[in-house]
Amino acid sequence: MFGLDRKDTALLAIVALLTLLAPFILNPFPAGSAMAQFNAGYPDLMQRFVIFGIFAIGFNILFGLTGYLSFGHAAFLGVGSYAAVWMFKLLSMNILPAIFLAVVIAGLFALVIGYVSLRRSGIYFSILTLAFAQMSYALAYSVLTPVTNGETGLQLTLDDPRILGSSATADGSIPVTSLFGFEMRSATELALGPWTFTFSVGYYVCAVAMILAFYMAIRIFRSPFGMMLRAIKSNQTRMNYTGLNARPYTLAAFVISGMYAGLAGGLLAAMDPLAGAERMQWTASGEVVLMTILGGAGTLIGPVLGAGFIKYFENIFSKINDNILHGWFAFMPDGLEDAVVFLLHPFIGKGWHLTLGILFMLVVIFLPGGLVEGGQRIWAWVTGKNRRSAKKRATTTEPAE
Amino acid sequence: MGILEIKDVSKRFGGLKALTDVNLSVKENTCHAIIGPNGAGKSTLLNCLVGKLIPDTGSVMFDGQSVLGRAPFEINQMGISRVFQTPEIFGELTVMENMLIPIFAQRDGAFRLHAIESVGRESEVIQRAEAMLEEMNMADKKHMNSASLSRGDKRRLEIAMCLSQRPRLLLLDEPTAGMARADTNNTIDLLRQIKEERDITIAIIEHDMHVVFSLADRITVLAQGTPLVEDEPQNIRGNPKVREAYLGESA
Amino acid sequence: MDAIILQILNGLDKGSAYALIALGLTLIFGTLGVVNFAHGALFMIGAFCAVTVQRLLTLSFETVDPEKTDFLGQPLKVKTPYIESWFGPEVGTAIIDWAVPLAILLTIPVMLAIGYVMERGLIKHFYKRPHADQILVTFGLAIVLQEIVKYYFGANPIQTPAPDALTGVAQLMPGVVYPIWRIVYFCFAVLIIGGVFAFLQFTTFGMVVRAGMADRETVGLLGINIDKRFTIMFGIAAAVAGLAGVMYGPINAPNYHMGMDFLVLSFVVVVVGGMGSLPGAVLAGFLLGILESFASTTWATTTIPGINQIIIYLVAIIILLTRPRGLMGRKGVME
Amino acid sequence: MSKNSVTRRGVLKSGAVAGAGVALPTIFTASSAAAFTNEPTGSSVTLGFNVPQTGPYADEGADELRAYELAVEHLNGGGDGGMMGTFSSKALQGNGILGKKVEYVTGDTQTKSDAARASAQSMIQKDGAIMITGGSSSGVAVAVQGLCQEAGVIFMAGLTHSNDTTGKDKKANGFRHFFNAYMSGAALAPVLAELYGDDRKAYHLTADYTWGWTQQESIAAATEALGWETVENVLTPLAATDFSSYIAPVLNSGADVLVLNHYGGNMVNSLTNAVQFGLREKQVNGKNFEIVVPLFSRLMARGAGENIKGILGSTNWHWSLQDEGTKAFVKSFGTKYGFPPSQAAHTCYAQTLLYADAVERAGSFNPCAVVEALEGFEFDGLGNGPTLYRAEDHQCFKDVLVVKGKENPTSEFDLLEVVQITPRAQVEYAPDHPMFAGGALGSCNSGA
Repeated sequence: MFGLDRKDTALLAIVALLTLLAPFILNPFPAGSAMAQFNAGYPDLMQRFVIFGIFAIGFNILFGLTGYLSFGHAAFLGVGSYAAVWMFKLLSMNILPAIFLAVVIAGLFALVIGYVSLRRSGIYFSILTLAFAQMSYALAYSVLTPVTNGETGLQLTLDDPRILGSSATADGSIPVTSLFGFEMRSATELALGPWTFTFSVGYYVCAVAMILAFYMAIRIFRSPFGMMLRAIKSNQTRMNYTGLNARPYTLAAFVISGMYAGLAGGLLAAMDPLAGAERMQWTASGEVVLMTILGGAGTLIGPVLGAGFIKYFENIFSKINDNILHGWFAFMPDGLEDAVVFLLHPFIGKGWHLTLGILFMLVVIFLPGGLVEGGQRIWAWVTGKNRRSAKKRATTTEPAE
Repeated sequence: MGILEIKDVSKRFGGLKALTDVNLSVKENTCHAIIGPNGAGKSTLLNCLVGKLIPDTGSVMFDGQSVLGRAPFEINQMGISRVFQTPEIFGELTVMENMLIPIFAQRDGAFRLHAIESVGRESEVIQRAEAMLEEMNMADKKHMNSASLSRGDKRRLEIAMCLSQRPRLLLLDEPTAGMARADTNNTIDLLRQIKEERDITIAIIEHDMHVVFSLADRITVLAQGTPLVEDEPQNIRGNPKVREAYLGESA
Repeated sequence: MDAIILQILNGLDKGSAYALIALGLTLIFGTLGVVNFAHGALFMIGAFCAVTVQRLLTLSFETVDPEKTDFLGQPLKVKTPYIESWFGPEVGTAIIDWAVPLAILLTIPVMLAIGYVMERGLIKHFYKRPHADQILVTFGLAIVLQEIVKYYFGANPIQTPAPDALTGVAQLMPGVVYPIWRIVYFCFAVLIIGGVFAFLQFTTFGMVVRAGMADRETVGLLGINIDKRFTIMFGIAAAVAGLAGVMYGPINAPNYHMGMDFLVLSFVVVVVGGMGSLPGAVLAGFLLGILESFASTTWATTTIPGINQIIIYLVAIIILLTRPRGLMGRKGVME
Repeated sequence: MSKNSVTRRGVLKSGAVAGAGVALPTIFTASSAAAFTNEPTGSSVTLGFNVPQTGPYADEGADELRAYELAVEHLNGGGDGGMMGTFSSKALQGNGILGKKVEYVTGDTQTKSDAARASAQSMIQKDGAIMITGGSSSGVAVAVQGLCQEAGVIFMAGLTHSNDTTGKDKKANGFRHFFNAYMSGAALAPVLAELYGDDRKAYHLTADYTWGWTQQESIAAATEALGWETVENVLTPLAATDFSSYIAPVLNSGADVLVLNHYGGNMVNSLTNAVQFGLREKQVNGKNFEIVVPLFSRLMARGAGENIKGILGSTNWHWSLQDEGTKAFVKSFGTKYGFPPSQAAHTCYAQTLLYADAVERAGSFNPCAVVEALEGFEFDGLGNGPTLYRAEDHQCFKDVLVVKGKENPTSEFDLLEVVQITPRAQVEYAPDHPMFAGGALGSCNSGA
């Protein structure tokens, strides 16, 4: 189906299903229960899951296929956000032109940076991209404030022109982003016994975008173009003597992944019309690298998993405080309760960075192929009792799986 | 007039004269071997032919066009394919994918994007690749990961990849270096077969006299950066100059 | 003219820190082939050795001063360091005053130990793994290390002042005064750099290491216990970073994220110098330090607004585009 | 394509509320069904405390969180009641807010506007927070304020000092208790003129971002009005750690005062570097060279250590004040945590009480009712003397403290001494003052 073979169609179907049912899947615990803290099924976080999923999928097209490790991809996301917010300020609150411009501008920006950076390879390439991104960040934060609004971030105001829309709504507030009348912020709640599920328009817009982005990624992975990119990663010498100028291919991959980043940036702005300079900082670029490697570089689904993993930590773990811990362990005798809370204290709330750091290390040490490898191992272990060959199969599957 | 004309090529590295006034002509559809002791300048000459080095003086013409200063991929597009000392293949890809890439590269060398089209639909390219694998007796290995092939099979695959582009000149750089005897003989047979069945010029740089004398129609002996003798194999065998240059290094 | 000399001095001073960190990074990369993103964290730990020594020296007992009251209106508890009560106030104060130089004595063994544990416990398993994995695992380690430091010392900077005798300014020439401690830091850096180079140049151990940096495979053929030497090299690199950190304390108060602040810069320095080249790292460190200082002058920022924000990156881009492997890089290293 | 129908259903139902077509025993409720965003329906109400828990301002964030926990305790009737006893409005009963027990959720702003917004979003969308408060920088405050305006909840800013928060980026749903850059300048300038004379040449180092610029603009305007000359204003990158190359040119610039428009780590480093270069001992034009740090905090003073001694600056509040409100607050905070609160803790505590009080007085959690109750509210007893929440821009007007680094501190908390309490009248300005121009409050949004 859709020009994919059976395995890929199945993968796409699973991803589509999981994405569309995310409001249920991410809210497994009844509201009000002690475990509700771990629910992630609220619109903002779900949007971030899929948006950063898109970002990581795009990054993986460059890094996973060609092996070029860009340390400046956040710049494209940031540029996309700025472009989108400017569209909201100048044109209208419809998200389509904004996202379109975000993708185009990010693509152009990537074309320029990629053209220069791809003259070098290896760590020299990484440092070049890092340098461009850090320059963008530093300038956006200071000198370019008229365009970017610097520290505060670019926001909508009541006196923006919005040629095709209105500067302010009837009741004097800033209009909200929408897609032909469907407001991104509107949501419907479904109460099912003690569970509550939230379906937001914004999330489904992002979800559809991610499914399309994922589908595009599969097509690219399975295309002659994708095969060329993998060949470039595999053996540059042979590539050179095969009559193929590698640079247009890597540049195309760079621009495509820059456009994915622009799409992610545009969607971020569409969900929440603000663009901050921190989006371009090297730590943000590092984050997408972490997401991709953590999930499994070169695999289709890995980057999405990695993005979800990190965003979940950032948003859920950082919000657990001692108060909540005491709530969980209230059943224990007082002394023990305090001891447990004391032991867990460094790892939660403001210690979420520590936990994340430890988990990075554990994953990299024990699962070189990222979370995808973890999944494969579990699968092999589950099915291994019946079929001994499962493990072998898991390790010999195509690298692009 | 040969298909490959090397005229007055000299190259120095600092004070070291690597090549001095090398003149060489490779005739079309022959197998020309370049031999010589270590340090004779074989590798430097090869690097000049494939665009990695630019000689200080002289010219290298392929089919009437200069190859000097061109990028490797451009030289390949002129019709020169290169086989490396250690097989250079795409280790992370399957055998079939390895075969597809040179064929795609030839078609898409001027950069045509097929980012969306799936490989499976490229029936013509696939047929060509399969035919070539068939010819090389590698059809049964086509889904294997190429990194897991034996040394001999890797060499076979590399040659297959080169041939799939239907080159006019095949450059071989010590194709049997480090190979077991059986693999060496297989490779010799393969090359002989190629030579007989195809309209192709082969230039081979080799150390191993057994290989050279099994394949070459003509031999150039390099010593200290200049051609010493150029002749038919049977004449080279008894040439005292060559003996002197090799001094016990002969096979 | 005076301004130019001052900015050159500033540049040399900044360059000292860059060069020391980059030197260690290059040592690790050159010998072990490992990209160590935790190197900035080692620098930070060095600085916190000074904080620790200062804390240890000022361990105090409390006496109640009924005359004064604290913020809650209760009698004030006055803290007196044990050292002052043992050695008398004058000697005690003097010892506390010299906490930073004393900390060097602690830093060397601590950093060697940390280097040893890091290499044996973690890095060793990553020699054959892709650079991306090395980056990720050492980055994770950097986060863990800095979060641990933050847990114990807080996020605020902590002052580790230089000894009184070494504070203040020195008149170098008419119109040019410069802080003494910064001069000390520069000399210290030159000493360490010289020491490392001498060690590599004049000892057999150093020869093996240099051989290894030139051609890693050869070292394997020499039949020497390479593992042990790698561990020692890692320890030395960690100690260099730590010493750079401990002496940096009086220049800028140590905080837990100072390592991350330096990490990206020092990578740029290493790459500009050329991966795997020790003189390149040192040269690039001083060069970028000086350029950064000059870019901060009003003249530069009015000519090109924002140049002080981007100078390092701009220079890195220009150098990498004109010299593909940095200033002194070798071919084929991490390309 | 069954999965598609789920999507479409979600979209369509957001307009029409009724769940008539749904066979399952489900209840669809669109957000518009409630009277306003996150209307508390149970026996408790949730507040969102959004503070930096990681990054360079984590210590400040931790202190803010302590203050919030204390405030919640007091609101729920625990502890000694703190400033609730001294607060001029007596609407709070110690039984929660409007009889509902106060609960709270915490989040990490990371001092990044993006992360702060994500964290605030999660409090609003997931935890049902009715009010968001906290933050330790203006970028974050402005970003979160904008979000709260859109989402229809109240934002009670924490530590934010930029003029923009209640200037060009002001929002109807946002309120600031903390003072601002203009007030710093207005309070500090007369003291500077008095102590250092009115014939001074000032050299400014300014952090190169929005807050730095407004701070520099304010202090330069205020000092120039009193006769000072601004020799030079140099912008320094936020990421700078070593300020030597910015300090060195000061030496021979002819200036006799250095103004450091820096905050946090920037300020600690630039001040340390300035002292290193001997500026404090320097004589220029026959006068002692002076350093001024317009915005001070005790945590920063602690970071700067010895270097802070004798240096003038301004602050919103200090624990050594002797009014009843301050004493009550310091006592209850100090008893609970063992050290005195910082100004960030104070402003956060005050903001929480102010919000709770406004809800009590309004008799509703509806943000628009709360806005109405806070606008033009006059109160006293929260540590800063008589204070006004001005209706035009939601900025608090109160006395400002001019402080100096203490020469002989008695403890590690006793770092600043109050030089002067500048009366409120002196720091007031018109709502349309040019430094605050542009932008509009808009109308309150309750999310309905």
